[in-house]
Amino acid sequence: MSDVYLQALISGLMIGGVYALVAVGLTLIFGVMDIINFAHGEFLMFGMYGAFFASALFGIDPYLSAVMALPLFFAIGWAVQGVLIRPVVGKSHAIQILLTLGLSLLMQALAQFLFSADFQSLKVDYGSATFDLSGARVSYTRLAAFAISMGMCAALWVFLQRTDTGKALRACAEEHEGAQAVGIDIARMYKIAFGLGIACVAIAGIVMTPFFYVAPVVGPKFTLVAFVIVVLGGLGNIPGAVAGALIVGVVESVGALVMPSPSLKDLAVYVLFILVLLFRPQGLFGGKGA
Amino acid sequence: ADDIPVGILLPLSGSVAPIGINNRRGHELAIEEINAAGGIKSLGGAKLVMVDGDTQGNPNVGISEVEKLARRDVVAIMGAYQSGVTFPTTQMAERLGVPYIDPVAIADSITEGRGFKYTFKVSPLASWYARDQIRFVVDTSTAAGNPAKSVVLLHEDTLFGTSTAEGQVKAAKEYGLEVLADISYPKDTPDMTSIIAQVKDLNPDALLLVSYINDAVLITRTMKELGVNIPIVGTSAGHIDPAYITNLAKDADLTFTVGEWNVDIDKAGAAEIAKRFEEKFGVPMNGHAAETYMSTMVLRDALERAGSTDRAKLRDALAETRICGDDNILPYDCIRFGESGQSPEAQLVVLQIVDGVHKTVWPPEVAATKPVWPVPAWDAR
Amino acid sequence: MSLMEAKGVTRRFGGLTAVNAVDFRVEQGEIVGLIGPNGAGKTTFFNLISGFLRPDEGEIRFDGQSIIGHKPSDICKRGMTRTFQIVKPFPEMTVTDNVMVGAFNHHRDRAAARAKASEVIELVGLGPQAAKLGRELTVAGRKRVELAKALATEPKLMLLDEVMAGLTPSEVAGMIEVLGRVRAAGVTMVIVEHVMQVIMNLSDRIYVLHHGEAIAEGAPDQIVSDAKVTKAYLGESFVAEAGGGAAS
Amino acid sequence: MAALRANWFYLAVLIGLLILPAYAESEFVTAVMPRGLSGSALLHIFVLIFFFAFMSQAWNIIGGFAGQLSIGHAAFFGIGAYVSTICYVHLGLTPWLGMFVAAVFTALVGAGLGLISFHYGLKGPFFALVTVAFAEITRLILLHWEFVGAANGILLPFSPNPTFWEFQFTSKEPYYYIALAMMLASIALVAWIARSRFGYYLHAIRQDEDAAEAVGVPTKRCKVQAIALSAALAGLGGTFYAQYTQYIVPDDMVVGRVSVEILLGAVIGGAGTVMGPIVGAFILIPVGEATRVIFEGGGTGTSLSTLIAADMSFGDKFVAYLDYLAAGGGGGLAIILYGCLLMVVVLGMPGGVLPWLAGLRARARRRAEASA
Amino acid sequence: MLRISGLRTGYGDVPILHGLDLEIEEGMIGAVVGANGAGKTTTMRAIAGILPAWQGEIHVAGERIDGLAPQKRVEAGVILVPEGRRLFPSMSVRENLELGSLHPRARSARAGTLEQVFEIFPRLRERENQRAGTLSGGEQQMCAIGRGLMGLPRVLMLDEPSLGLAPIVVETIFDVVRRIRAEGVTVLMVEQNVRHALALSDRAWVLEHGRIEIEGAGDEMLADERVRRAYLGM
Ligand SMILES: Nc1ncnc2c1ncn2[C@@H]1O[C@H](COP(=O)(O)OP(=O)(O)OP(=O)(O)O)[C@@H](O)[C@H]1O
Ligand SMILES: Nc1ncnc2c1ncn2[C@@H]1O[C@H](COP(=O)(O)OP(=O)(O)OP(=O)(O)O)[C@@H](O)[C@H]1O
Ligand SMILES: [Mg+2]
Ligand SMILES: [Mg+2]
Repeated sequence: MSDVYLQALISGLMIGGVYALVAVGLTLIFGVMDIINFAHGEFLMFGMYGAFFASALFGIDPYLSAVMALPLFFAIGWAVQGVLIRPVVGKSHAIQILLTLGLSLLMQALAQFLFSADFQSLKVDYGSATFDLSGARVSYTRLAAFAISMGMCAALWVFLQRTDTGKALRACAEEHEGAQAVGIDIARMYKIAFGLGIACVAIAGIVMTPFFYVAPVVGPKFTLVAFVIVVLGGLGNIPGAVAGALIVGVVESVGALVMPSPSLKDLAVYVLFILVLLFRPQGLFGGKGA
Repeated sequence: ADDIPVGILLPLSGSVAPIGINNRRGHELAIEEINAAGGIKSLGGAKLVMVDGDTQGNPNVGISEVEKLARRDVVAIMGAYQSGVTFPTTQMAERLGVPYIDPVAIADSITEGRGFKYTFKVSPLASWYARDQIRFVVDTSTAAGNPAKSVVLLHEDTLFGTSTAEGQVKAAKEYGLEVLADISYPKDTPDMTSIIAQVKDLNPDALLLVSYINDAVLITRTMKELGVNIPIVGTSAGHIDPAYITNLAKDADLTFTVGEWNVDIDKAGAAEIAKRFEEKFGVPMNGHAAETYMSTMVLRDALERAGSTDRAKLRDALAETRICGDDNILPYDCIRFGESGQSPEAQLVVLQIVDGVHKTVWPPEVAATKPVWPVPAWDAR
Repeated sequence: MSLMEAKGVTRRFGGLTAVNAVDFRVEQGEIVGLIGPNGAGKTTFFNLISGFLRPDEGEIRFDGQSIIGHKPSDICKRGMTRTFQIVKPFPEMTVTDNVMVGAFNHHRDRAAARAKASEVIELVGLGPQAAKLGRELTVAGRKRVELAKALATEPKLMLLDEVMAGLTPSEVAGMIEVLGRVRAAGVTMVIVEHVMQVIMNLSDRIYVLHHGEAIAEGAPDQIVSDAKVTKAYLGESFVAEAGGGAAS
Repeated sequence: MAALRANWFYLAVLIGLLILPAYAESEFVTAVMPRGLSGSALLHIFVLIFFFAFMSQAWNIIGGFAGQLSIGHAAFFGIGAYVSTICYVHLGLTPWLGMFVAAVFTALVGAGLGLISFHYGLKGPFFALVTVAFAEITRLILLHWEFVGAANGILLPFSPNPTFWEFQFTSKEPYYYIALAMMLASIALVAWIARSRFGYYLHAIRQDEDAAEAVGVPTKRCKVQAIALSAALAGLGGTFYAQYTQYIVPDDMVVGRVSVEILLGAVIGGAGTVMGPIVGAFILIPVGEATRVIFEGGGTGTSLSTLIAADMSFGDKFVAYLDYLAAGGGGGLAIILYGCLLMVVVLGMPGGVLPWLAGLRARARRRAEASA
Repeated sequence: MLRISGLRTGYGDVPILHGLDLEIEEGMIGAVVGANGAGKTTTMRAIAGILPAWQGEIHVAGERIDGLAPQKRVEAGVILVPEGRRLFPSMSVRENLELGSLHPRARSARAGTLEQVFEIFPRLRERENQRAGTLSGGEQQMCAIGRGLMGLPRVLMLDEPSLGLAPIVVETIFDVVRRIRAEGVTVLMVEQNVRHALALSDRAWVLEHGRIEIEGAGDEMLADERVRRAYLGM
């Protein structure tokens, strides 16, 4: 039985790693622009489709797609921000939520129109290869997804802490007029934030394609999980989001074993979420706070 | 003669749209054939035309669409695939007096104990899926010389999953199989590893699944990753979906599933129809499509006999339906309707995927090949 | 009995003791000035007595009863209202509606609240702006709205945190006159202000906070000549030039 | 002046709605309305409009007036439906009374949620996310609770010849008038709130809680009262829905989609205004119906997987793909159109339709003043 | 150094400034005074580019800047220390100051300028790692001015720098303004502390209802009867 728990722990950490990248993208957008992006998961979905078609039509390996996705989805995020999100920055949360929910609906329907509602899987030879880790099976593709996500999170964190652009991004998150007064191009910062956020989530989607299916409806699940993580980790706090993601991954996976029914594993996550919000509104690891 | 509008009520957008769209293909093919063969003769060769209603998988929208279809003078409605949408829409049809044929939705309570006059259910009851699934496991394992003793149930936490699992528990008891665990999982979950690890640990003789396509694919992949060599017995839905095979390629092989029908079934004409289907749509015909196809034929038959598009007369004609033998491509003798509107003879088959093709392996009367049981280990395939 | 009395009130933020064992007392009908360098803890002290922050130590009594742990709205109901240094008008409400929210404190009825609001708006000189939205006002306008909202609650004791900041000297003179009228109507006040013109003109007594501690207390002329206060707060040049200013 | 004209307008609409059922089958309506949208189909659409207007209005109290954004109102709605249905099915209590039991129950649940959240000072997006989690938790509990039918939900007993006390009717008209009455009652209630002290307090809380607290607004108590009232109304709505569709199940009721449908009307029409939710529902539901009428059905039915796997050159595949798109692609066009319209409204009138109109009027007035 | 002619702007479609003219020489201190709502802040925001000008021209050192984006104006050395400070509350004092020097010219001099700012405001050095949002009002004002200096201004605009400051700090601030001028920076400030501001400034303007009503040298204005009555309360 202990093997089962070890397996659950490991697989929880692996999927938690991917959640981390999804959540980091979200916390960046949430933190900088104070926008609740309910369409976040849909960008993940489009990332997955991108990798799927690249592989199915041109035989491009998903890990190569992940590299190409960085500039591509950065540009997409940049454009979407400029056209759709910019007008509601600073408006009421109700409006923002509505806009991004509408966008999410639209992107799902668009994906169905373009790619059909069928579930698709990307097929690679190494898809289900595994190795043994003291009794637990670890798949290479999941490990790769975990490693790539963690690497990107770390890179992003260094970027935000060390570079002027990173600091300017954080400054925008706090005070518009002050940012303008010191000569920060706010519109540009928003585009960068959204572009980076979208690139993160798209890459998270792509590195999952070797072991996860894609369909127009895969997004919302990830959006919700990412919100839980962002709150858990503390708003705008990147290391916090990573830690929160790993916690959620493990709680989900071990929760599936210890709850009366695995279908209640989400219950464990939501209860944890509410408790954190109530008793540590700044998140487990500190952040802008509730 | 005037065209005869027929309402097709299905989820054509949203998360279950792939299945809705596939179900629609059965209706479309049947109507094309009926019209090509001269339409409804007793009505002067009137042609059938499909009027679509998209439920978007939402009961409220479903009701709206029933109203809309009724106002557009459809003689009958066929749908709605999901039990959750079929409940309120059959009720609305009952109030409006529109005959409603349910080709695919299986929940027992659609017909049983409801006393509806206008609802006719071609699909088997949900409980029969479980019954036939368990009978198959017992039969086959016994024939293989090592009778199965235990099963684990793994199903999604929805109406479909839960109600089927209830039947499985009952049937397992009846046929003397021990249920080691009855596990429900959240639909569309991103990771199944810990759940499959648990199944591996329990090590039953068979794993009975109730899943849609995406979860079915993920579960099979995870089983391969974790090296779980337990026979998978699906319950139609995801496991019978052609996409199960396109998504998993070789890894789909040797999966069992209960099904409503299969191309290779020992029924005259079945193969011919399946061929036309595949030519027209580019995908193989599956059980749902066979059911929607046959339901359309049931409607044709009733229209011929009624000789009228009056809904009440059509209802009476439907109640008298008898489509038997080779006229019925479904794996039993006659389609007819009992007091509650349920088709009492409906029966299921069990299929196994062999070299990327679903083969009928049970019951022996209609089987095309013998089942591979037990299944070899993943690394020995 | 004092209208409001604080004893040994202390509040810490992490390692910093923002307010340190302060004893403070206001008598009915007084105007008490509270001054001190930036960061001395004046606003924090207001937050403590108005219920927005809970003291770590100490006792606060208003009208004879302890108010520790009471919510600000409850304290307001009992007759102590405060304004915010960082002004907080309701941005999407007109000035009248802003003030009505305060007036509802003692008037359930809409018409009565409106009447009260108009009266206060006239009093603070916001009449011409009454129909403007909160967000359209300048900083100074917002400060007046702060004052009007507080007055509309019909307080016994009003805590004013820099309501004069950003006014021209002549406007300040106008406001001083307004506060004089308020005092005449029987409202007791504690005022925090860096504009010495106001403090000197209005206060009966002055407390000086420095690093969270009350370093001096007394009548205005005593305070101005207190060496500690000069050093910590006023600066030499102020004393030099204010000698004439305060007299004029 | 403008207000006077608006009142006449609303009165005219009301009279129209009162007499509509009598003319729903008339030749004129049949001729004017597209594709079968007359008679009971038309009444059904109006029932949906009234119902969602009512639900949006319920949401408006906490989400609009008090500015506490709830994206979990489907939970109150679902709980309300379950409570009255259980009273009906297990205790034989008529839904006419059951709906008030439901309202009281949901009010308590709402107050509980409010007490906890507001006690710990949750605001803005954080409160919104808690409501999402609350709705998910509610759904999961209902989904696993055998007594309430778990995933199977509850199928209400169908009576072929229902009596009034069963809250079932064979024709649409009674549902129509009940829904209309509920909507009117909700408008009256909210209009009264808007003019009361409570309404002022809620508006103040929405804009700045500290400032409100400072001038004597008991913010926490007001917010709890607002969410309890809002939840109670949503619970009433749940009963109506259960009786109307005769079937309740967690996966169709307590889901994000429904929570969004509930708040959508208010936000589109103008959150925090009295008529906003009503105007919003009168726009949204018909638009939703219309997009489905315009793009009937799904896509082509051909499978894209086959095309991808086909043995063709990329160019040929691309041409075949264009054909596929031209024939409707994989479906979903109705939702694309609906989503686009939604975004246009949100971007064009970010405060909602009514505030937008008010803004136009104010600008026109200012221009007139300037030129005078 | 700074020349404004015929400036018109406002919020939404409400005009606030109706054709404002103002000119200030290099290395001088200019002061704008006026009643609440006269449009002083609006003027500053228009110069900084936060509010677009509807009409009129703004020239700095002979170059026209009214079409430029705010960040371009910062680069050109036109820097605003806004009313209400507008610091980045959860970032440290140091980070706030660093953010004042984003453009290349200021960036390369960052370390040196930072040292100078700390010298002017020793309090900021003490609080280097404290979150700016928890500073007291006066400390925040110092931080805001410091942040402005970090951008190596040619024209520094101070919107009510003494607002809410203890008299002793007000002294410091005005001392700093003198120092800044001594280094050749042109200063334009809005002050309600009229007496002080006029005494300090080389040139002053009285703004009323979006128009310049009186203009003159600082000490002349102090003596002007109208100014004394309207703004000094005498
Ligand atoms: N929430 C907080 N966290 C940490 N420190 C704080 C907090 N609030 C205030 N402080 C610190 O407490 C001290 C006192 O601040 P306070 O605002 O009371 O000063 P003040 O006397 O009102 O100053 P000013 O005259 O500038 O308004 C300051 O040093 C400030 O930095
Ligand atoms: N964001 C805004 N929207 C609409 N109107 C505004 C806005 N900001 C300021 N105003 C209006 O513009 C006018 C001028 O404001 P401004 O801030 O320039 O005044 P000011 O001279 O700086 O006054 P103060 O001394 O009070 O700071 C005022 O009437 C004010 O109501
Ligand atoms: Mg203060
Ligand atoms: Mg100003």
